[in-house]
Amino acid sequence: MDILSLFVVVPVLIVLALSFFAKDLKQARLISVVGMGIQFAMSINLIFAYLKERAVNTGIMVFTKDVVWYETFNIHYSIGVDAISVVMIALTAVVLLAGIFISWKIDDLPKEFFISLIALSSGVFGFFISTDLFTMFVFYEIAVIPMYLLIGIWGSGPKEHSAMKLTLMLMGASAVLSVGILGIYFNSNADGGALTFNIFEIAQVNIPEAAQNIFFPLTFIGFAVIGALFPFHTWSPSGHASAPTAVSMLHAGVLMKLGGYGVFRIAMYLLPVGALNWSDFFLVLAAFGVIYGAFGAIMQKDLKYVNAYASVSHLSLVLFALLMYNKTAWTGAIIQSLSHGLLTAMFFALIGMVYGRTHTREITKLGGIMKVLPFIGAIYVITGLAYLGLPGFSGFVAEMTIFVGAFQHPDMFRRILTIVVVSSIVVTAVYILRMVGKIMMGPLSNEEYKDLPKATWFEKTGLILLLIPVVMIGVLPLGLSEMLKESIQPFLERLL
Amino acid sequence: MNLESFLLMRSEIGLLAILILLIIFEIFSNKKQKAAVIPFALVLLAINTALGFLPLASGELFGGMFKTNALLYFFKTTLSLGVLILLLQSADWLKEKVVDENKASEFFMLIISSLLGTYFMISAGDFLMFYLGLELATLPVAALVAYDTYKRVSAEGAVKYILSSALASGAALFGISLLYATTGTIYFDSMAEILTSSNLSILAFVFFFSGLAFKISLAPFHFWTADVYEGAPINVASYLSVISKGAAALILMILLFTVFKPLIEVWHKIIYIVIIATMFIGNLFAIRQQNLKRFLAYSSIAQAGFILLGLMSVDNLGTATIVYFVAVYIFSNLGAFGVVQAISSFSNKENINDYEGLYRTNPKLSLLMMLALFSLAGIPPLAGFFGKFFLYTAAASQGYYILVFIAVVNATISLYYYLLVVRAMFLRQSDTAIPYFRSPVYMRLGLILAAIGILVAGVYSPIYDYIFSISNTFLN
Amino acid sequence: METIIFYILVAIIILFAVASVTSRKILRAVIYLLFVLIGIAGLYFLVDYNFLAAIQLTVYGGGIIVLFIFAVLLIHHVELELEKTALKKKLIAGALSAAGLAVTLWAISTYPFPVTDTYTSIEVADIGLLLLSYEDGGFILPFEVISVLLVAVMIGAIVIAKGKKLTENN
Amino acid sequence: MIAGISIYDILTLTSILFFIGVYGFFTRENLITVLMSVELILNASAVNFVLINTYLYPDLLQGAVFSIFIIALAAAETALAIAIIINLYKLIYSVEVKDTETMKY
Amino acid sequence: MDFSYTILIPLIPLALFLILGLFSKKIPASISGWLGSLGLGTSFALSLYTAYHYFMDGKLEGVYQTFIYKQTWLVFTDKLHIDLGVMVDPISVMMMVVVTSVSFMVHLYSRGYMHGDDGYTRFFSYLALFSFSMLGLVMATNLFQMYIFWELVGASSFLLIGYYYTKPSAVAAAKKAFIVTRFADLGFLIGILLISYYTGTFDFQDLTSQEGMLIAGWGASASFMGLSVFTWGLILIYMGGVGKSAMLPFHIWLPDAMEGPTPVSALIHAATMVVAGVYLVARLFPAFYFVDGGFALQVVAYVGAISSLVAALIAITQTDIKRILAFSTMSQIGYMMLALGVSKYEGHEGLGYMASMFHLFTHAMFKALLFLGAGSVIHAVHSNYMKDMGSLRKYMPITHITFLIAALSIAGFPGFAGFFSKDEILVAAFENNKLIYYSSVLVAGLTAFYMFRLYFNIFWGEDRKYKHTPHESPLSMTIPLIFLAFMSIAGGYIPFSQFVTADLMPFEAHLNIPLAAIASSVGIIGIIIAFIFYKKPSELSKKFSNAFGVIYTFIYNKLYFDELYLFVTKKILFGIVAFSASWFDKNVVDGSMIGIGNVTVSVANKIKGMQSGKLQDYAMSFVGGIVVIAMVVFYIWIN
Repeated sequence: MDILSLFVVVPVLIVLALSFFAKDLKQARLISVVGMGIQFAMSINLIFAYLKERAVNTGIMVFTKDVVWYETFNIHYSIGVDAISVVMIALTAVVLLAGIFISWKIDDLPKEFFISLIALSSGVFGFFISTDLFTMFVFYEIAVIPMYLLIGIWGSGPKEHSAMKLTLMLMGASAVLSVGILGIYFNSNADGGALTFNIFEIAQVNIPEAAQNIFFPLTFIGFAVIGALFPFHTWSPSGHASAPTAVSMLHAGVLMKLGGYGVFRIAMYLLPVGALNWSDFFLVLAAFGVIYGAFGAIMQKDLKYVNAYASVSHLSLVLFALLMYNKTAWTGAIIQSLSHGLLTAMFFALIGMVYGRTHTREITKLGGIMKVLPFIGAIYVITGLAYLGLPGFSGFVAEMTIFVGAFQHPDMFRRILTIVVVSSIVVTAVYILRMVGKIMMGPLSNEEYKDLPKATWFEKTGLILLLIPVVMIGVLPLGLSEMLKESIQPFLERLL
Repeated sequence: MNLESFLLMRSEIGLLAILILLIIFEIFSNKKQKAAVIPFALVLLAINTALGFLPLASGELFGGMFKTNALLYFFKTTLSLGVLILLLQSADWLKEKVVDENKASEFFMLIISSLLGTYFMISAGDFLMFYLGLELATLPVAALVAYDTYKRVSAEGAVKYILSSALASGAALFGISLLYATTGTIYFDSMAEILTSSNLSILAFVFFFSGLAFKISLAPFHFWTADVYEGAPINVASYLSVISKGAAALILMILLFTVFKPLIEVWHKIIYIVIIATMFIGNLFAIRQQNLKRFLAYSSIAQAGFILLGLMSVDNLGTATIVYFVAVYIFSNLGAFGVVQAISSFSNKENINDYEGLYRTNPKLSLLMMLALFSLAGIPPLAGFFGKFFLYTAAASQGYYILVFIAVVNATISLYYYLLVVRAMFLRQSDTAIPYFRSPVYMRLGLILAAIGILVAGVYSPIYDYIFSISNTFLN
Repeated sequence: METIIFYILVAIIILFAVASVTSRKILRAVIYLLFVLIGIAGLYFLVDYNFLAAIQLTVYGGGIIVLFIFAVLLIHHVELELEKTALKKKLIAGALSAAGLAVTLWAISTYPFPVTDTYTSIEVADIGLLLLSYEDGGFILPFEVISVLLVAVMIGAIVIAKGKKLTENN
Repeated sequence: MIAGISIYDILTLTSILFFIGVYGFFTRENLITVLMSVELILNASAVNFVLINTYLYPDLLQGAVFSIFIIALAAAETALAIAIIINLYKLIYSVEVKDTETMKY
Repeated sequence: MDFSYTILIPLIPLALFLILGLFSKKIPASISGWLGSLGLGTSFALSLYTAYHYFMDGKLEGVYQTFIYKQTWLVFTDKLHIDLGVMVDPISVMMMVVVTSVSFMVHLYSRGYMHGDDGYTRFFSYLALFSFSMLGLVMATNLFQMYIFWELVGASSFLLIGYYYTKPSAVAAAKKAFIVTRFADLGFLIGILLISYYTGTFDFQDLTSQEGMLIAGWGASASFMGLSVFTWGLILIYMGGVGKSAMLPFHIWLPDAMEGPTPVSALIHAATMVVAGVYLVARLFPAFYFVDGGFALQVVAYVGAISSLVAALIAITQTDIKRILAFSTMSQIGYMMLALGVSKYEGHEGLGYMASMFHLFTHAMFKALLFLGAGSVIHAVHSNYMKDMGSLRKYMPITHITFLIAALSIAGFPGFAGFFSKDEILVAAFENNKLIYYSSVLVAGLTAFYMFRLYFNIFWGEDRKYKHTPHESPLSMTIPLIFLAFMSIAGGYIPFSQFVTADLMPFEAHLNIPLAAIASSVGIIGIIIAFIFYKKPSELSKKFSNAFGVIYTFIYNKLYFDELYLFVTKKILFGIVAFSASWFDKNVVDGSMIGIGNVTVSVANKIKGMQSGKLQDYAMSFVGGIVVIAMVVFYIWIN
C-alpha cells in the first residue's frame, strides 16, 4: 500500500472497525481518536516525505500511482500529490482530529456519528490525492453526502431544513460539475489522442475555445458553490448554524476548501482560455462576495451565522485570489484556505463549547463569558484577532499575500477591485470585535452562567491542536509559501 | 438443427423445465406439502441462475426467430438473478399469506412464465416472437397484480393493468401491422434493411414505440404505473419495476439500434422529448408521495428517463451503459422494494411517515434502504452513481450536453425525495416507530444479495468492462 | 360484385362497431360486437382466407363472445342499461380519436404502396405446415410460446378465480 | 385481392375500426364494454395483417399467420381480463370504470 | 560597527510576553512584576548603550550611517518580500530610548498601581507585548514590517484599553480604538500596495534614497486627479499615521482610550504608540518631501496644525483629567506633525524635522509624567473628575511637585525641556509658514492655560471631603515620577540637532530669542489666566464659559465628532448597508434558492390532477401521446 492510498484506506478501516467493534461512546471515540491520530501522524509524515521526495523528483506530482479502473472510459485510479494537496491533507487531518476531540461527549448515536464523520473524511482525503477527474468527482460526492446525516441527526435548530438545503445545493452543484467534467472529457482528445480523465494528460491538450467558454462556468460554479460563491452561498449559514460542532468545523474548515482546490486544480488548469474569458465576471462576483459576506456578518444574531458569513467573505477572497492568475495571489489563496480552515474550525469549536454550556448562541444573550471561562475566552479572543488578520497569525500572512499578489495585476480594473476587497479588513474587524466584545467581555449577562464548567482536557487539546499551526504559519510562513509557490508554477504557466 | 444448437435456448429450456416441474409438483403434492414449493422453486431457479454463469455461444434458431448472443445471455442471467432475489424476498410473504390460500406454486409458475416471456421477448428475431414474448411477459403479471384477491386496490390495479396493457399492446400491434405494410416482413434483420423513412413508417414506429414505452413507463404512457404498483403486492410491483421494465428497455434499445436505425433522426428527437418529460413527471410526482410503493413507482419512472439517455449514443457505449445501468438499477430497486416488503410483511406499514425512527429500531434495514435509495439517486461509491454517470457519458459523447444538464437537474430533484425517506428513517424519532424485528432467512438472503450488488457493481469495474466487451454483439 | 360485398361488409363492420361502443344496453353491445366480428370473417372469406375466417368465427364468435355473455350475465341483468357517458368526455374522446384517425389516414395516404398482381390462395395445410416448421419462415417457436402463454393465462385466471370470496374486507 | 378495392381502402377501414375501438375505450363506463373495445382494436390489427399480406406481400404467409396468433392471444387476454374483472366484481359488486379510482395522485 | 545586539531589545519583551502570557496562571504576581521590570530594564540599558554607541561612533564623514540586520520572512514576488530585522539609525535609536525608558518606568510604576489586581500577570504580559511591538515598529527595516508591528501595537492597545474587560465602557473604547485605527490602517495598507506596486520595494532605504524609484521616478509615474500616484500613496500611508496618532479626523478613539489603566495611557496613549504616526512620516521624510513638491508634506502640516488647535480648544473645556491629558497629547502630536510638515530637508533647513523629533522626545517624558502623576492622583481619590479633587498638594507632595514640573515643561516655561523643543518648532514654522506659526503660538497659550487649569484644580482650590484621606503613592510609583521629572527638565538640554536630522548630518541649532520670548510670554499669560480662574474656587470660569454659550457647548462636546461617526457607522453602515445586506441575503438570495425548491414542490402539487386515477384518462393520454408525438414529428419532418 502506498503512502497516499493509506489516507483513504485508513478511514475506511476505521469505519469498519467502528461498525463492527464499537459498542458505546467510549469505544467509539477511542477507536476514532486512535485512527485519526494515526491519520494525523501520517499527514505529518507525508509533509516530510514530500519535502524529501521533492528534492529528487521534479514532476508536478510526486508519489504518483496509476491503476486502471474503468478501462473503456480510460478512468484510472490515479493519485499523486504536490505541495498544495499535502498541506490540504494536513489541514484535514488536524481539523478532523480536533473535531473528534471536540465531539468527545456526543451522546446520541455516537458510533454512527464517528462513522459518518470519518466516512466523510475519506472522501476529502481521496479528493485531495486524486489526479483523475472521475476519481476526484467520486470522492467529492462521498465527501458531501454524509453531511446530510451529520447535520440532520446531530444538528440543532431547523436542522432538517438546513441539511436538506445544504445537501441539495451542493449536490446540485456537483451535478452541474459533472456536466463540466464530461465536457472536458469529451474534448480531451482535441489534439488527436485518446479520451482521458487524467488531469495532467488533459492539460497537454488545447481544448477548443468555444468548448472552454461553455464548460468553464459549469466547472467553476460546480466547485465554487461549495466554496461559497455569491449568490450560491446560502446553504452555508443555515447549514453551519444547524450542524453539530465537529461537523461545522470540518465543513467550514475543510469541505469548503474543496471548492477552491477544485477551481484551481480543474477549472483553471484544464480550461485556461475559458478561465481568462470568464475571469472578470466571476471576479466581480467574488469581490462582491467578500464585502457582502462581511456586511452580512455584522447584523447576525446567531454566533454561527456570524462565522458562516465570515466564511463566505473569507472564501470569496480565496476565489478572488484564484481569479487573479498570479503566483503570489494563488499562494495567498492556498494559505488563506489553510488559515481559514484552521481558524474557522477553532471558532466553531469555541462556539460549540459556549453553546454546550449556555445553551444559547444568541449574541445578545451572552456576555462576559471570559470571566467564567478564562481559557475559552482567551482562545476566543486570540482566534478573533487571528481571524481579522493580526500579524503573527496565519490570517495575516494569507491576506497580505493575496492583497499584494492581486495588486500586482497590471489591469487597472483588477487593482481597483483589489482595493475594494482590501477594505473588507475593516468590516471584518467590526464584526469580529462586536462579537468578541459582546459575548466574551463586558459584564456577565446571566447570573446562571457564573458556575459554567471550565474547559475540559479534550476541549483544550482540540483547540491547541488547531492553534499551533495557526501560529506556526503566522510566525514562520516562508517555508510554506515557498513550498507552495514551487507547486503553483506549472499551473500558472498553463494560464499565461 | 441439432441438439447442440437447440441448447442455445438453454435459459428458456431451463425455465420451461422449472415450469413443468412446478406443475408436476402442484399436481402431486398434498395440502401439507404445499409449503415445500417455496424452497423447491427457489432451488430450481437458483440452479438455473447458476447455469447462466456458464458461457454460451451466440447464434440463431428457428430461421432467425430466436437469437442469442453474449449480451442477451448476460442480461437473461441478470434478470434471472433479479428474479431469484425477488423470490427470496417474497418467500416470507408467500409462506404467511399465500400458502394458506393454496396458490403459492401458481405464484411461482406465473413469475417463471412471465420471466420466460421476457426471455423470448429480448431474444426475439421477429415481431411475432417479440409480440408473443411481450404478452407472455405481461399477462401473467396481470394475474399476479390481482394476487391479493381480498384487497380492493389489488383488484383495481389488476384491472387497470390488464386493460391499459391491452390498449398498449393493441397500439403496438397496429404499429407492427403498419410496419409490415411498409416493409413486407416481420423479421428484424430484413426489416432493418428495407425500412426507410416515410410518414407511414414513422407513424408505425410511434405506435409501436408507445407499446414499449408503456412497459418501460415513459411519459406520457406511464400513468398506469403508480396505481398498479400501489395496488399490486409489493413483490409484484418490484417485478414490474425491475424485470419487466429492464427487459423492455433492453429490447427497445435493441430494436432502436437495429431495426429502426434508418429512422434514427426521428427517434432521437422523440426520445429526447420523452426523456425530459419522463424525468420531470416522475420526479415531480414522486416528491409528494406518501405511500412507498407509489413513491418507488414514480421514482422508477424517473429512472426510466435516465435509462433512455443511453439511447442517444447508438454504439457500444450506449448499449453497454444501458445494460449496465439496468443491471445496477435492478439491484438498487430490489434493495428498496425488499426493505419495503420486509417491513410491510412485519407491520403492514407502507407509508413514509411510518418509517420515522426506523433507524433506531432496525438499523440494518434502514441502512440498506438508504444504500438502495442513494444508489438510485446516484451517490458514489454505490453502483447507481456509476450507472448514471456512464449514461451521462453516453449522452454527452454525442454532444447532448443540454440533455445531460436536464438529467443532472433531475438527479438533484430525485435526491430530494430520496432524502425525504432517509430523513424519516434517520433524522426523525418517533414513539410509534416500527419495533425491532428479525427478518426470516430468505428475506435476509435476498436483501444481502441486493446489498452486495449495490456495493460491488460500481466499484468493481470488471463488470462494466465485461458488459462493454460483449455489447457490440448485436450491432454491426 | 366483390366491391359491393366489400362495401356492404364495411358498412356492417363500421356501423356495428359504432353501435357496439355506444349502445347503452350491454348485451346488445355484445351482440353488435359479434356482428362486427362476423363482418370481419366475411372479409377473410372475400380474400379466400377461409381458414382464418373459420378461426375468426369459432374463436371469436364461439369463444370470446360467449365469454362476454357469461360475464355480463354473471354481473348484470340482461336488460341493464349502462350509465350515460358525459358529453364532455365524449367530445374529448371523439376529438382525440378523430385526430388520431386523421393523422393515421394522412400518413397512409401519403405512402406509395407497391401494387402487386400476384395472387395465391392458401390452404389449411400450408398454414399447418408453416406452424410446425422449424425451418426458415416456420412458426413452430411462436406456436410453442403461445401454448405456454395459454397455460400461463389459464393458471392466472384460475388463481384469480379461486380467491376466497371475502365478505369481511370491503 | 378484392376487385376494385385498393389497399388504401382497406387500411382506411382498419384505421377507422381501430379508432372506433379507441373511442369506445375512452368513453365506455363499464369495464366489460371497455374490454370489448379492446377487441375492436385487436381486430383492426388482425385484419391489417391479413389484408396487407394478401395485397402487398402474398409470397409469404407471415401476415396471415400473425393474425392467427393475434386471435389466439386476444382470446387469452380476454379470458384473463374477464377473470380479473369478475374478481373485482366479487370485491365491490361493481364493474363501473368510476369505481376503480381509489388510487390516484 | 556591529549593532546586531540591538535585536535583543525587542526580543526580551517578546520573551517576557510569552513567559508571562502562557503561564499567567502559574506565575505569582510578586514575581511577574519584577520579571517584567527587570526585562524592560535590561532593554532600556541596552538602548542606552546603543544610543551612546551609535551617536558617538555611528558617523562616517559626518553623516550618520544606517545599520541594517534583517532576515527574509515572506516572499511575495521576485522583488517584493517582507524582511524582519532591525534598522539602526538616529531616529530609531532615539525611539528605542524613548520606548524602553517610558516602558521601564511604566513597568516600575505599575507594580504599585496595579497592586492587588486580578489580572496582574496578564497586565504585565500585555505591557511586554506592547513593548515588543512598539520596538519592532520603530526598528522596522521596511514598510511592511512597520505595518506588521503597526497592527500589533494596535492589538496590544486593544487588549490594554480593554484590560478591565468586564466594564462595558472599557470594551467599547477598546473596540472603538481598534476599529478606528484599523480603518486608518486600511489607508496605510492601500498606500503600501500602491507604492510598492510602482516602486517594487518595501524597503525604507530604497524608498528614501535619492536615487530610489520613489523619489527619482515620481515625475514619470501615473497620475490621478492631478497628483502623482506616489503622492496618493504617501497620503494614504499618512492616513495610517493619522489614525494611530489620533489626528483629525481619526482622533475620536483617543479620549475614550483613557478607559484603560492609567499606566497604559501613559505608555501607549501619551508617549509611544500615538507618536507612531509622527515617526512614520519622519521615517519616510525624504519621500514626503521630494515627491510632487512636497504636497503630501503640506497635508501633514495642515492636519497637524488643525488637530493641535482643535485639541487644545477641546482640552480647555473637559473635566475628566485623563481626557484633558488625552486632548493635550493630541494637540502636542499635532505640533510634531506640523513641525515635520513645515520642515525642509537639508542642514538647518531641516530644523522642523529635528524639532519634531526633539519634541517627540521631550513630550514623551513630560506627558508620561503627567499621566503617571494623574494616575497617582486617581489612585488616591478614586475618581477621574476634577470636581472630586482639590488641594491635593497637602496630601501628595511628590506627585504635586513632579506634576508641576511636567506642567511647566509642557507649557513651555523657559528652562524646562518643553520650552526648547517647542521653540524649535515655532522657529521652523515661523520660517516656513506664517499661518501655521500663528496658530501654533495660540496653541502654546491655550496649552499653558488648560494645563494649569488642570494643575490648580487638582492641587489647589477647595479641599474636598474625601472619604479616605488621600495619601502619597508608594515608592514604586513615585520613583518613576521623579525620574521622569528629571528628564522633563534635563531632556531639553540634549543637543538634538547633533543627533537627529533629516539628512543625517548634524547641524548647529540656536535658541531664537525673540520667538522664544513671544512663545514663553504667551505661555505665561495662559498660566496667569488659569491662576486667576482656578487658583481659588470662583465663579469666574463659569461666567466666562457661559459667555461663549453655543460655542462652548460645541467645543465641550468635542465638536460632535463622536456623534457624527456614530451616525455614519450605526445608522448608515449597520442600519442601512449591513441590515439591507442581511435582509437581501435572507430574502432575495436565499429566498430564490428556497424558491426554486418551493416552486418545484408547488408544481408537483399542481399537476397531481394529471394522475386522476381514471383508467380512461390514462388511455386518453396514451393515445394523445401517440398523436402528439406523431404530429410533432411530422411537423418537424415536413419542415
